[in-house]
Amino acid sequence: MNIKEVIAVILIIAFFLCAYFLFPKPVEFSQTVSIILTILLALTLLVIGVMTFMGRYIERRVVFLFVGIALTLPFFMQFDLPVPISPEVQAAYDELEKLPEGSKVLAAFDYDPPSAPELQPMAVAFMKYAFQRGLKIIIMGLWPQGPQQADQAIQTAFEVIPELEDKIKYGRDYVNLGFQSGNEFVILRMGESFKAMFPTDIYNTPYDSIPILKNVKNYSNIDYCFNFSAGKPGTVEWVQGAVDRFNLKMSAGNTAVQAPMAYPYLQAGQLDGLMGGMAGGAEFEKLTEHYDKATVFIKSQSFAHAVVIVFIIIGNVAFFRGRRRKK
Amino acid sequence: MTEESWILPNKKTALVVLILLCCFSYTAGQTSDDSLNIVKDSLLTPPPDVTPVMPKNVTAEDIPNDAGGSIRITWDLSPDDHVGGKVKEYRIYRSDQIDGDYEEVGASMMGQAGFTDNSAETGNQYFYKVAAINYQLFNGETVWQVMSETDPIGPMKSTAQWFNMDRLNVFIGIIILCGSIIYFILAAKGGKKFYIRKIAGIEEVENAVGRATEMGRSIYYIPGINDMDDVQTLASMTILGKVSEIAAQNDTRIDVPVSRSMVMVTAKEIVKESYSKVGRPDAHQEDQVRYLTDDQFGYAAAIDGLFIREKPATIFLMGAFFAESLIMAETGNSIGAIQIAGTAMPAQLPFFVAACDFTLIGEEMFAASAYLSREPKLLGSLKGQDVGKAIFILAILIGVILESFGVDVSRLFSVR
Amino acid sequence: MRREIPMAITFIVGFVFLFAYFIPHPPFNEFENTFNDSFSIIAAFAIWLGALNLIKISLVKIFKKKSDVLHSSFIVISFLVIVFFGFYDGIRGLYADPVFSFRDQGTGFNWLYEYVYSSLSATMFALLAFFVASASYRAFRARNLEATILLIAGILVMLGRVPIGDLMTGWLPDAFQISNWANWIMNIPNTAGQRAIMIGIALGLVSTSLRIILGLERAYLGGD
Amino acid sequence: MDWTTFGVWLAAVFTLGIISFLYRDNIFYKLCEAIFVGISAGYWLITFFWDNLYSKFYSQVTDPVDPQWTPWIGFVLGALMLTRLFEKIGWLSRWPLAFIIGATAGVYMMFYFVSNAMLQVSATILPIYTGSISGAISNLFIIVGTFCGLIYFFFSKEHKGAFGGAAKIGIWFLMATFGASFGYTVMSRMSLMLGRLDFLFGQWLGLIK
Repeated sequence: MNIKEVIAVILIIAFFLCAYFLFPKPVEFSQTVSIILTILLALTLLVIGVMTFMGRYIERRVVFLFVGIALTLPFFMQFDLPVPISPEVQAAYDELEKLPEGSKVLAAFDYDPPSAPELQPMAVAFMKYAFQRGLKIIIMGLWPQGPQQADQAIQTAFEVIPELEDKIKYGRDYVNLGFQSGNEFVILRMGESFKAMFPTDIYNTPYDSIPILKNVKNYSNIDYCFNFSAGKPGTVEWVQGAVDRFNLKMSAGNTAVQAPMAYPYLQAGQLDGLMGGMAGGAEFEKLTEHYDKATVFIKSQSFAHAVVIVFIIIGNVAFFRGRRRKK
Repeated sequence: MTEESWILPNKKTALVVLILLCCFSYTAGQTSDDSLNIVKDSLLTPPPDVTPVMPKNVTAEDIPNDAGGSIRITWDLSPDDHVGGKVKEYRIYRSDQIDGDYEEVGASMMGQAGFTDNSAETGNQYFYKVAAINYQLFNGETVWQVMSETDPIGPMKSTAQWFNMDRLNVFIGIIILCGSIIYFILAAKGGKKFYIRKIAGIEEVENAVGRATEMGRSIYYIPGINDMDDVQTLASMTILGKVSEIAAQNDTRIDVPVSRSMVMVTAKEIVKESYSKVGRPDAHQEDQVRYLTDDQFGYAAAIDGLFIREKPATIFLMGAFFAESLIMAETGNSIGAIQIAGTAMPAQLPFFVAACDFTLIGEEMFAASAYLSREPKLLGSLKGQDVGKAIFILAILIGVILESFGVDVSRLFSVR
Repeated sequence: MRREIPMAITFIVGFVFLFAYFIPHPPFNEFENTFNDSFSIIAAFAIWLGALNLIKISLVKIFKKKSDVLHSSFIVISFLVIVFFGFYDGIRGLYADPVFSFRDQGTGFNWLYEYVYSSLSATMFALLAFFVASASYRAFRARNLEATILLIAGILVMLGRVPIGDLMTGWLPDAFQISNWANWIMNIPNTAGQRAIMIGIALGLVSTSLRIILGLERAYLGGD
Repeated sequence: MDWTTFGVWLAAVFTLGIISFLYRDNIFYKLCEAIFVGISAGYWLITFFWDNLYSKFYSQVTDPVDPQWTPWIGFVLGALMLTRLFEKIGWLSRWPLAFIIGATAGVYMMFYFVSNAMLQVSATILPIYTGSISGAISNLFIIVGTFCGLIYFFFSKEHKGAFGGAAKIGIWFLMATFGASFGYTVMSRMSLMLGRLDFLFGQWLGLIK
């Protein structure tokens, strides 16, 4: 460690301590400051581009730095971005709209806290929408932390619309069956019997004494399924195990990285609708008129995308420059 | 009458008025009691003409191609089944004797013309009745309910089948595919030679190992993060067998940090065997294969640390990878190692293509161990796979043409 | 015998499970489930082998090789701490009324999970934000036709899936809107490519599985 | 300072420790990594113990109403797995492995053959003209793309002539797929960091709403 690095570390620690104890909260930039900062960011990138053109290449840590800045700044900025609705999100929403009040919807939460930034906004919007529409929700998870994420989503929905908390009763309007290990085999076995896989709910209430589960034996008693998936087991397993074998109707919210794999199923009609990543979340928030995290995050996301694209261009400048040299 | 007389009536009128009042209040009391009863009655007894017409054509059939235990009951909707109509739901009753006690086994919402009874015991005979129900709710309680139920139908038994006819097409498909693979394996065994094209990633394996030998550094082999219950991990293990043999021949250390205990057990066997196969069992060290953690990112963090500190010259990433693929591949790239990757995870392929020197795409990874072994039998199986591919390609071509002329052929490949 | 019996087991079990797919009759319909449960139980035994291996290698480093002492001792200590809480909370939960699970709110195990494990895991995952940027900076270069196709598809999808794309082309007719292009790429060429890869994988997987069942690939058995 | 506040501070320290790896490998990251490895190995050991061994074996075989016998299969095979710990009988651990490998090969062969091959072929058999030109072009692209992509994977024929041309088009489609997946993933990955930044600046420092 050289002296510069020591100073940098001390400065970083000092910054965080100041931020914790001294800064006014929350910090918000005015519109002018926001614009100035955006222009500054753009100018620095331009300078890097020019330098690359002159033959001075940057190392990857510079890319890291700019991505970090692009992700952080919009948190504090004030501006709005339009969010157009893509057909697959619209389809998911339309299918939900078609369900009559009192329909039983199976909500499978197959993700954990690391993937929550992408999926939690969707889950919150979904829960809020379902409760307002009077859909009956049966929650389960193939990932150990999934059911807890569902609980969090419900809590957030109650915080957003306090009157829901009085209207919605556990056991009558929704139930959390908890986690069951066994991946796709759980899905298959639920085709015969839910109870075999979930003898009790998450609070150890026996399956048969939960009102909402009366007459729910297997998928044939479920009107719709919604899956929030961050990997395996997830949407692919649900499609293969439940949709293909038991004719369950289903839409899914996926992390953006999972989404491309789900597209073939969407195209083949095995999935009705699909919400991919933060953008899908923001679109769903717009459709359900619940503006929350995804709507905020999508701004940072846009900035970061722009920065990545600029760096791809800079990379190509470097590449073509190098090739001309060789010739 | 004056106003005063109203205010101060004489005794006679007062008496009359009193009597009249008593009579009135008595009758009034009478009528109010009566009217309450009438209101109550009107709630308790259904108004006339609310009884729905019962559903018709009730049928029950054993669900085919299953393990038994399910009977499907279907009916034609009651003519009263429409929005605002007299049918609220259908209830299904079951008994094991035609005139026995019928108990409810489930209900379907209005508009639904079927119900699957999954609680039937295989082999028992049952009779079913379907009832169209209309009811009135008041403060969440049913105040009245009327129904008209059908005559019982049956007897019906559910049975279990020994072959799922719905999957006949899959059966034929897998028999053809396995048949052609086995045929070409046998043909290769009999001495027939097949042309197998070059696959860049696999061709480079020996060079990559050679590079590590030249540089005097080690090789890292990462078998993905899934357990032995993933065929990709099995494929990765067979490739490890070949790679560690080459490494043992070149006297280059191969390190296999794994994230699953059973993979550790298997990899230990494989690496040990490779060293003794090339006659250098003494060069094998017990800690070449080591377990880190079952956790996806814990494993990635540890692998990153190992890459940065040990600086291997060559890295193999073969098996089932998820998000950690790029964390590892980028770190591997930053230390300048030659990287050969292979996975059947479509979502991770782009990152390997971007960050590694060579990538085996899906099927190519499964072909790698056969290719590396150069054993004719195994190469024969690749030829057999190609036949399968050719059949699928032909099926798509012919199917598209037929489908364009309105013949439904895609059904032949769909599976329930 | 050390190789023959396992090979026979693989052969028999492989074929039985293969054909069980076509037989709905009990007990074959339960085979997949039985396998899955058995696998979970075997894995629960096997993980002790892994954990012991990790601890052994760390202890050897600390006491014999005297290298990486700090690093290795942190591994051992943090492992022991969470294992202690896992058993302590789990057993306590079994005898409590009402029964609770080791991962419920309020247990020491859950605290470790929430503040230590989760934050480490989520941050490690989040590093991808940076790696994906540097990988695209390096890899998305128009080296040749194939690379250029990759580059164009990537940029269109990247732009089309966030509002910037719409800011750029929102005023144009539908056919020129970048988000529509992105959707088209996702739905059409992406589907086609994914499908080819998926069908190929299925064939490769069937062939590999068959070679394993037939005992042609038996590296996993090791030596005699 | 209560346990939650302490936890948040600790989480923040770990978050920064892992991020510091981006600059270069350092002692701070190395310690975070060690803690991560230890904690996560223990986490899964415990999870496997309670979720698998306890719930799927012990609870099932000791169920007072309906005790199961099938979990004993796993128990016996699992116990054989532990013979690895003893040099002399270590070879017995190959039996459970052989069982797992055989079953995996058998089960997944069908799983993938159906979902990845049969159903995808079924979905690709599309009528070319369905009433709109754009629909026809889309269908044609899917059919040609899948067709050429499969040609690329042929092992036993040299990529030459018309066959080679089709394989080439196949590569173009694969590249478009990779580009699209990559582009989509960039988005996904950015969101992950947003989650951490939300934690640092929101939950920890309280700078954002």
